[in-house]
Amino acid sequence: MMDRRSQEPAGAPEDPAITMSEAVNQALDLAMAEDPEVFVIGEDIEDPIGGVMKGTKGLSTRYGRERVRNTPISEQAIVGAAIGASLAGMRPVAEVMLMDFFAVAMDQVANHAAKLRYMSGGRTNVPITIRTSVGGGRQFGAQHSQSLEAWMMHTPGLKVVVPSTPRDAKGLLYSCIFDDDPCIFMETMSLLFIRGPVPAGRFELPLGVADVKRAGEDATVVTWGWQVPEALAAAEVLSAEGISVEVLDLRTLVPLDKEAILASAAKTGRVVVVHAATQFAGPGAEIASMVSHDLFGRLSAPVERLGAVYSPVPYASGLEARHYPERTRIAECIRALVGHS
Amino acid sequence: MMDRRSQEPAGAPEDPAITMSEAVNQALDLAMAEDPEVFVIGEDIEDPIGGVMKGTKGLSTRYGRERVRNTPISEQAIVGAAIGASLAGMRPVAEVMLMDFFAVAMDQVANHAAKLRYMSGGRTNVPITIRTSVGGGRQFGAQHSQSLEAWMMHTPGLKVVVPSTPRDAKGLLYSCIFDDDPCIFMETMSLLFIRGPVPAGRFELPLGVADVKRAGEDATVVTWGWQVPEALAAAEVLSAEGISVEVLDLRTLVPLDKEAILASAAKTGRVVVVHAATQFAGPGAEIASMVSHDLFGRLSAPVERLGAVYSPVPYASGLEARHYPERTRIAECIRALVGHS
Amino acid sequence: MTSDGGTPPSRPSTSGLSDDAALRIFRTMCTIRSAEDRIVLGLNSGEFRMTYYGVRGQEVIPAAVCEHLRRDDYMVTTYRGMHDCIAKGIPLDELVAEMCGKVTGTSKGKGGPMHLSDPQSGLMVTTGVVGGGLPIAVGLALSSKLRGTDQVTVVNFGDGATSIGATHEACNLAALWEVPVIFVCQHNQYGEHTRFADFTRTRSLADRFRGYGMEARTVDGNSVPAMDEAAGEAIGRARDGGGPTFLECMTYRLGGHTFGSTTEYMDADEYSRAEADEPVARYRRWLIGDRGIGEGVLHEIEDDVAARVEEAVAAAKAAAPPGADELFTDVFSSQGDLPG
Amino acid sequence: MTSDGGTPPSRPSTSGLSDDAALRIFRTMCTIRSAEDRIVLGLNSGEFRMTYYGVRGQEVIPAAVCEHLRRDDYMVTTYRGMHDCIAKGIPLDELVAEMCGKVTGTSKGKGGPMHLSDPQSGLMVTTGVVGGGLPIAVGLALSSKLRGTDQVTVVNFGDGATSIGATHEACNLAALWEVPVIFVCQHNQYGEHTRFADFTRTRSLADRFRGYGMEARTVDGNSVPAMDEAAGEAIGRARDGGGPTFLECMTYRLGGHTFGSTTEYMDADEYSRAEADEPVARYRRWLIGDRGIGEGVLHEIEDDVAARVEEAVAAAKAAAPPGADELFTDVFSSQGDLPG
Ligand SMILES: Cc1ncc(C[n+]2csc(CCOP(=O)(O)OP(=O)(O)O)c2C)c(N)n1
Ligand SMILES: Cc1ncc(C[n+]2csc(CCOP(=O)(O)OP(=O)(O)O)c2C)c(N)n1
Ligand SMILES: [Mg+2]
Ligand SMILES: [Mg+2]
Repeated sequence: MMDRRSQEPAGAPEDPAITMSEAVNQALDLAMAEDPEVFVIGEDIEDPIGGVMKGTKGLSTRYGRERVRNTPISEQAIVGAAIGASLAGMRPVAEVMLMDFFAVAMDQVANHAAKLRYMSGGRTNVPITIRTSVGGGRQFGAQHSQSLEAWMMHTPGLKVVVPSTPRDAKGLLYSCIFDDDPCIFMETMSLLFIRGPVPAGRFELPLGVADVKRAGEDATVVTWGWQVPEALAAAEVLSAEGISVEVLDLRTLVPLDKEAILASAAKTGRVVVVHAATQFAGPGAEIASMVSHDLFGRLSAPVERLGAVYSPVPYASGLEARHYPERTRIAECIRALVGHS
Repeated sequence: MMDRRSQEPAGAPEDPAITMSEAVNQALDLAMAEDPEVFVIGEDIEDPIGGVMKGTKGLSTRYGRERVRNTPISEQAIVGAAIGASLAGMRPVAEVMLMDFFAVAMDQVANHAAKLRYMSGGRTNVPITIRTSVGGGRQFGAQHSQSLEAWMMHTPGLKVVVPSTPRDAKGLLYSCIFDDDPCIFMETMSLLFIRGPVPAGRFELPLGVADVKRAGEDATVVTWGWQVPEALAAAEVLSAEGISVEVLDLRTLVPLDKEAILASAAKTGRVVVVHAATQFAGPGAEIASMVSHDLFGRLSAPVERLGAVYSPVPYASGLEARHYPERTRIAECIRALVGHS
Repeated sequence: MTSDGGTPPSRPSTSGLSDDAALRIFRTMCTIRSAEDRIVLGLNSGEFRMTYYGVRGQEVIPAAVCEHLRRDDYMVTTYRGMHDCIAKGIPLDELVAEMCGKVTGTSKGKGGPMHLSDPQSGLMVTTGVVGGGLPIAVGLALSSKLRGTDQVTVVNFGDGATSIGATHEACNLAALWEVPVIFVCQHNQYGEHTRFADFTRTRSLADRFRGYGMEARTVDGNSVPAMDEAAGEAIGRARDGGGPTFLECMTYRLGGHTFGSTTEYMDADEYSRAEADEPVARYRRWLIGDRGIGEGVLHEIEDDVAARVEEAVAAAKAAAPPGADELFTDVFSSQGDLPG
Repeated sequence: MTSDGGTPPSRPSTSGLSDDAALRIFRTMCTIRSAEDRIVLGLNSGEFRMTYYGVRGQEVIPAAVCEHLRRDDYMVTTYRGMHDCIAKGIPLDELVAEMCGKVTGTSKGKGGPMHLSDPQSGLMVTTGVVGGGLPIAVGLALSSKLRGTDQVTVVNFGDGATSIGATHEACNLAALWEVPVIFVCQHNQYGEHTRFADFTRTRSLADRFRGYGMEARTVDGNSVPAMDEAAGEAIGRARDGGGPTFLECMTYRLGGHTFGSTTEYMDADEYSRAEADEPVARYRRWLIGDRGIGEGVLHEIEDDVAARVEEAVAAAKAAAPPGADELFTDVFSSQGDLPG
């Protein structure tokens, strides 16, 4: 992974500030302009709507309704059609409106997209990208708020990408589209309309490389997506208390940057894994058990996990706020970790 | 959970020896005889076939084709129909032929069965049982061999049960049917036709109580289903080498018997979690991170995990044998654990 | 309403409806309209904050259907289902409170507007997953068949939901098992921002679904007499053991997909024609003109339901949100089973 | 074969088939039959061990279909698909080796008999999930449309697969997008152990699927001239940009669901009638009687394909299984991406 790491262009503060949704749109636009084999399918993605989260805004106008295709409400057909076209060598980008709806398409995702390369002994491959919005924190209720990256991680053959900034979204989505394996690209709704600097023009970030979003010495927060700004906010508060927190944004869960996780954990000796997905049997369990195992006897405190409560996502705003991790609970957890030993 | 533990009847070696498939059949038969609200639906479950794994053999003849209903090949409709009837107060038992096919029904399982109690604030509940066969080790290939308990565990609201003996299968299935929550009951194919003593007549085992299948002092294997006999075989080999291994059969993954896991882990100080599911982001990650956390500084060695390799399940028998954990690799792992510290 | 959104040429001027029934239907429709108007008012003013899927234009369907249902009959609906919930009889107080996330709501505020349910009223599930309710409805109907009761189940869904797998599986199974379920397709011409003709080449959904071996028909879902007749027939058949029916109820979504969302992709002429012929006013005219009901009677109903809606809103606003302890209840029947 | 399993009264005695084409079809059918016979022999003797889904009785369908396909046309099939794989042109050696789990197989032994594929021959996917192949086939066909090629895609599946959601979603999408795909339903009367009439009330699948707005017809799948004509028409239309077709090909499964499984639930009379009229012998009689082909020519073909099958078996038996290093290849394009 070392060579990849060196590929990453440095961020430039003078880059134009755009939203993650616009960054997604730029990556799609670039890829479509560059390669006629790239096309987009999904529900309500054509103009004038251009996707309910606006990710495809303008693209059907620019590239036509052949390459930007509205579909019926049938996620199995959407994912399956993307798979089929990819088997023929194209690079389809499918949109599944919300991650919760992966549940209706899991057979295509897990039994087909993920397995076809292996089942054919490498004769076929599935270079698709499935973009999806991830909810939470917006009172959308139990069926429109789930973060299901753990299902994806546990399915061998799928790459899993979760950007937390507009810049990362653009660079990673571009890489997903041109990656030869199926990529699940999760766009966190509560981050989609926040601005950040994004390089103009062609811009690529390698998959499998975590990013230190804030360097620190006393404890490491391993996180991704929605919880990155929460962790950064917690780190800011704690720095005033004299606690120095490193925030490691994984960005991709598969491939997983074990090296970066272990390096930070070894440095600080204290780790908390934070995510919006349900904590129980969640994505953090893999990371926590890996760190506990590989750094056995070398940690100053047990690895903590902070994920969503074991329950469907509640509607009432007060309950929902307590359902997911957020900055104050992250800060509390780190204070306790640092108090340890 | 203590009261539950005390409910469990002791096993009696003089009980008749029957297969797990027959034990399942007895539990269904008992439940149907006792309660007219219990009925069974699924593909090919009627006589003369009586289910491809024979779990429902004789039942349509005994109870009629109203209560033992063959369905079309439509797993969403099967699970959904079970949910609907359960909302009306019945106790349906649905059969999904193989666990891999949950992928076509995940929306009904995860977005509906698991969430309806919570989403209605407790006004409705979903007392269904979904029986399914779990493959592996039989050259069924990548789409007929998966153990997907991690998806189920990560979905709040589902109970997850995986018996390893005919006796446990009978007692636990009976409890699932009369439980007021949705239960996923996984029948391991490679164990279905092995005989073991099973109490005749009404027999019930509480959910959420792990079982020490072999007591030991030096290391603990935490496991379930298929890997229980593998772990026992490894323990047997190791006992000749002077290593005393405890084999803890979880039996149910939700509810999870944390107490039993932690007690055994605290006693031996060395733990390996073994399962047929993919290791990465698998069910063992939850248990390993929980044990590492709760017994931080009190373990003699890092918690090990032994699960399936990160790949779809290969067909060729030699590869498949290396894909899953088995007795020799379990024994090796424990030897290394005991060598540790 | 025909499939191109226009008013059908002929409208039955006589009807099997009694005056009482006709007025009950009017009351239901007015309650729905009044509730929607009040919610939209509150959303516009910032008094409320929620994702609201409007039902304006679709009031006739559940009002007519529920006239043929008993309290112990079952109903399943979707996110766009407030009209169905009201018609089936969920108490207004509990309904509004749930939409506001209050502990006095049907789900103690834990479900929200997309997950209204109340088994006491027979409203068993509101789902937010397109098509997800149909298999469940087949199971509800199966329970009646197995128990030998004459309860029927009605499941509501949109035209867009006909594209998804669950719908097809449920229809095939219902036809095969001849269970007492009525598939009420509220064909409002759009699935989110996509027009019917842009998501299927099927012209008549009734024709397509007849292919499963069940009764199916297209009906003007904005005409009370037509809906009343079709629903009565289908529900009667189901109750008598005659099996399922697919009803393609032609209507029109008078609004965006959700509150606040654009309608720019909708045909403006068609939209204004539909608005000019909107079903509450249309029915009101019919009651007065064709049925000779005095306007005073209607006024009284309108005032009464508006007052009740206002009471429900006031009660919801006064109610408390669910307490933090509710985070851990209702996941399982026993809290001791939580694994976390 | 009609839907009740009997032979239809009239059978076209003339045909648009050239002698060459007729003999190629015969060769394909004989290869399929010979391969099945050899595998069954080996399974009976213990020489082979695999789950084998027999294709006896269904040979005509792919033999006739593939006569109209080019190598660069795409095909998708199921676990019960050896006949399709052979007809589409997967080399016999690689096919048999894969079924035996050898490194010389199409998938280096990692896929097995349920996951045969060979993009060189255009056989793109064999799936073990009922209905799973149809959406993928729509995507393959879409690629041809987007690229402006005249390739077509054929997807094979059983009568039982018509009950599942993916099938419905794929058909609706294919019709809407007018992609060049042919849905070949191999209607062999059973889904595992359940008869057609026991899993749907639909009588004509062609009628039902026509409801999506595409061409659909029922054809005697055991008659070469009938299948040839129907496949030719559908494939020609797709190639010319005329969109998808649903072909309900009536046939009969001459065996249990898998090798070794019971047939006790099958109607014994119907079964023996079908066996008496089994399609390889039926076609052989037709070639001799109606087409005046000499028996010697047929013998030669039969002997030749039997020898080739024997060679493939011998090669597969002699080949090595995949090495342990194969455990970690082909999961991703680069092994460095493995997270484990
Ligand atoms: C499986 C699934 N896919 C997508 C969505 C997003 N979505 C919500 S409503 C809707 C449109 C549904 O249209 P229709 O069935 O006609 O119902 P209507 O909203 O018109 O009442 C879509 C696509 C969803 N909820 N579920
Ligand atoms: C989604 C799914 N459910 C169940 C099965 C188990 N299964 C394998 S083959 C089969 C019968 C399929 O019948 P049909 O489609 O008629 O094909 P045939 O076997 O007759 O060729 C079933 C139920 C499966 N493979 N996939
Ligand atoms: Mg609609
Ligand atoms: Mg069949």
